[in-house]
Amino acid sequence: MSTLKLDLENYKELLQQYIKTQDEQALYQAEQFSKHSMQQNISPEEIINVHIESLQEIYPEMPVYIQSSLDFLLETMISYGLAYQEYQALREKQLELKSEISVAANMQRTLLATEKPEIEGLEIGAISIPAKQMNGDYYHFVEDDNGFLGVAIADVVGKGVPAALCMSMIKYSMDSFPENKMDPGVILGSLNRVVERNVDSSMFITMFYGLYDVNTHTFRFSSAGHEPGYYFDSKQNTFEEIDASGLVLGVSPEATYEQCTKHVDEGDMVIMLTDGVTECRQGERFIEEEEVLEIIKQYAHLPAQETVEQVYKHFERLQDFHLRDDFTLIILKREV
Amino acid sequence: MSTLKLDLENYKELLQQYIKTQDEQALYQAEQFSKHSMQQNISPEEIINVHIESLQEIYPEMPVYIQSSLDFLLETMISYGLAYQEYQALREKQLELKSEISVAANMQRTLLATEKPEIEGLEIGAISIPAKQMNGDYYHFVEDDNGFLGVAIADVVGKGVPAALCMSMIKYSMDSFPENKMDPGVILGSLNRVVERNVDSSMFITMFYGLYDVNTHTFRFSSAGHEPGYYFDSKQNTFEEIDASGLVLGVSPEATYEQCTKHVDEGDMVIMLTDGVTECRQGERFIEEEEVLEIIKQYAHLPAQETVEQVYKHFERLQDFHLRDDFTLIILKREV
Amino acid sequence: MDFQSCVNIKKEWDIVGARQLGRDIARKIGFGTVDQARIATAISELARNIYLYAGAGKVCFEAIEDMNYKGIRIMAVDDGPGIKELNQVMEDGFSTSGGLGAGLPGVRRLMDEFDIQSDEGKGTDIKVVKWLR
Amino acid sequence: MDFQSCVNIKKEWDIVGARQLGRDIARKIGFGTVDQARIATAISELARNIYLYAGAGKVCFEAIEDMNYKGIRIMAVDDGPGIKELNQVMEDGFSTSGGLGAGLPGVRRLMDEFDIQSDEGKGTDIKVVKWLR
Ligand SMILES: [Mn+2]
Ligand SMILES: [Mn+2]
Ligand SMILES: [Mn+2]
Ligand SMILES: [Mn+2]
Repeated sequence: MSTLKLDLENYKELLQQYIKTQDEQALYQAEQFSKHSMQQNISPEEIINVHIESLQEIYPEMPVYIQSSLDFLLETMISYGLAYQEYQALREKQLELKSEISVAANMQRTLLATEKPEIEGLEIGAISIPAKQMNGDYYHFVEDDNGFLGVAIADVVGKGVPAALCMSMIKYSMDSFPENKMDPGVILGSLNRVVERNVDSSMFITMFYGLYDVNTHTFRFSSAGHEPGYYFDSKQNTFEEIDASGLVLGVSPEATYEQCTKHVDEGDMVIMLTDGVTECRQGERFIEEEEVLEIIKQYAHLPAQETVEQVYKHFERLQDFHLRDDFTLIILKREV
Repeated sequence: MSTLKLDLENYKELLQQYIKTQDEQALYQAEQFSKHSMQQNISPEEIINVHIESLQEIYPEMPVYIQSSLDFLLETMISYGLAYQEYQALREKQLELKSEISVAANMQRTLLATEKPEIEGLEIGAISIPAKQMNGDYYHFVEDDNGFLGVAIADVVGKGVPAALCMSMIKYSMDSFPENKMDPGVILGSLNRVVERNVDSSMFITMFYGLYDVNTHTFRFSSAGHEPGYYFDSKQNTFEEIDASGLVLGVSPEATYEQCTKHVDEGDMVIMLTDGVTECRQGERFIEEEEVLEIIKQYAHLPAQETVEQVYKHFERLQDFHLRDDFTLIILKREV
Repeated sequence: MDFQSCVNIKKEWDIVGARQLGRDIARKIGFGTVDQARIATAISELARNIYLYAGAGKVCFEAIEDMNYKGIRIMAVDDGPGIKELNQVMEDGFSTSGGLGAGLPGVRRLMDEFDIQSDEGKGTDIKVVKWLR
Repeated sequence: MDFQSCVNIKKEWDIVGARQLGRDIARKIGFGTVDQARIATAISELARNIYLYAGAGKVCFEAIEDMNYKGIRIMAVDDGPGIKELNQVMEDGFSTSGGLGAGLPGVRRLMDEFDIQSDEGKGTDIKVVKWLR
């Protein structure tokens, strides 16, 4: 099977071969022919035209009505040809936009980058995958010298570029906070005021903030309307929801944030996530909370980072490789 | 001409009519038929199929080779059909992306908004049109009570989302400067240090900063590698380049900025612009500097705001309504 | 001097008349079947825009001859409301006729040269050319 | 129990063989001309991927019957290098065969159901179904 050229001769030959043999090989070559034509930006109406000309050459006595009917068919293909050309233009534009946004996404990644700390006695797993190129989810680790680990996980209502712009502001604000350990409730309180002042009122941000004390293995946390977290009891092999009451960031400057405490036993895990994890969809069906926990349990025996990665992989496939929302999952696992 | 439905019957009738009359009306209807089909997401191979079935019904004794030839044609259309479906998906995606970026662009517009001051004795015209949805050009007016008007015009190397993200940072920095009048050279010097510290080294920003003293009608200006401005002498009807030496922002923390002064006579104009104005392209040809000035001259008798708008309209049309770069043009015109 | 023939567009039927005349001229100039069909589709689009948005106007045709090339020039003129957002109208995927028409970007694709002038309240003036290859 | 027939894919010629077998089965199930051609194109794509990227593998066919519907299931299996960036490969406009093929998004469009499993170094396993309407 030699390389095909798009020209009348070639089409005519293939057509003639098919009319004679009606075998699959000729049809396979028809397919290859059309793919090559597409590579050369040949519009569908031109294929029809080559078809007509080939028939005229092979069958000069072809009935007149056939000729007319093909002229009519050609006319219907002109609009499709235009759509085809627009398709090619859109494709180029899309690639351009994609590369542009990927530059912006890179800027964002640099801006929002957080280092996963190495902490004696604590395994940390964290994954955050944007549904589109830019991430509207955000997580951040702060570590101090006294064995405290601060973890923020947040979700802007909205996706893509606007959400990312908004997230950058949050990051600017958090960076300006004093480095020394603060209570989760206090941190959310100050952030709330910043967001309320600076961000458009149509944008909301939910955040869960936790402070892990590596000395006493207590986890203090507050939530600004964020998806609840989970505590995994490795002995009972059960999950327990951990949540604290508090308004979404940016709604009211007066909001206060409840602070709760949970002791973490050996081998147990604290799980924080965004609604992109719990609201995965399979086709039209939202998966149930229990399914998410079931899957986490299934991979709980792995190192924390592998756990979050395997869970992501599972839901990525379940959703046909198209995330509907940014997906962020953090696991803190106290080593045995 | 009644509404067309896509079905075999309808196509068959139109086809029959055309074979009989071969008139333009049937062809017009063929076109309408295919547009309606496209609205209903009918793929081109389905049109071929309807064509085949219609022919079979109208001419049951159609030669076998015609049938085979059409089967072959159908095969070549399958790939085009896929492209057509991908086109529809891309189109939807594109619309989605566009609306997303338009939200971000709105955020940016709010963020970067500057008010054009009303100043006794001075007409101000300003226009800034992004090539894509988000603007990588930026201009800003600052007015103080002593009759000083500060004007900044800047261009990020790069377009679209990344450039816009970068511009937001510049805006944050400028807002933090003290309100009282500062020399252009000093302002560019501080901005240069901010950019150098905070912005990725692959991003450059050029800026022209001018300070207009409404009492003495002197214009002091400095430039950070920006496109030179022009002084229009209304008596001589000539232009003169106004430029000052200085490095692009963000390259070296040590950069200093020359400051120049120009007296503005009655009826004369100071013109500031970005390279999106001077590097307009007509087809493959870059237009010459003289052409830009010629066009400005042509509209110079109008109020300053109308001048900048007419100049923009001229180059928009010249470029076939596709800007290659963000276009920003500012005119300060001393009233007579 | 080239001869110029026009078709007034007032009712939908006139679109067919414009196509017919344009196709005849294109055939005489020597355009093949595919190009004839493309030219007819461009005429449809131009005439339809007049019919739908301007109410009335005309489409004119001219056989043209450069030093080396022959071609057809089509002019669509109306004094309707004009087009406000030209750059949007010229963008792919935003055709005014709601997906039903190829829109002006389609006309530009079908032809070789495209020029449009439109002022709000003063109508629209479109000139397109297709060269015989 | 359904009968399953396979075609081994080693050389380009085998793509034609797989198409032939698939088309025959589709025709027997009752698929019309257009769907036969679509199924053949999907088979081409699957077999071609094996031929180009995995070196060897097979394409299998099965006539299936749900309670109310009949259909064809096609399985493409290889133990080649696997696909690293599945979500990219499944995205429009990023077909691996550089515009020459419809890519896996094309196969998904041609069929009704689509499932893929691929692990780096362990090969790729694609199952697709088309139902008779
Ligand atoms: Mn979000
Ligand atoms: Mn979310
Ligand atoms: Mn720029
Ligand atoms: Mn520029």
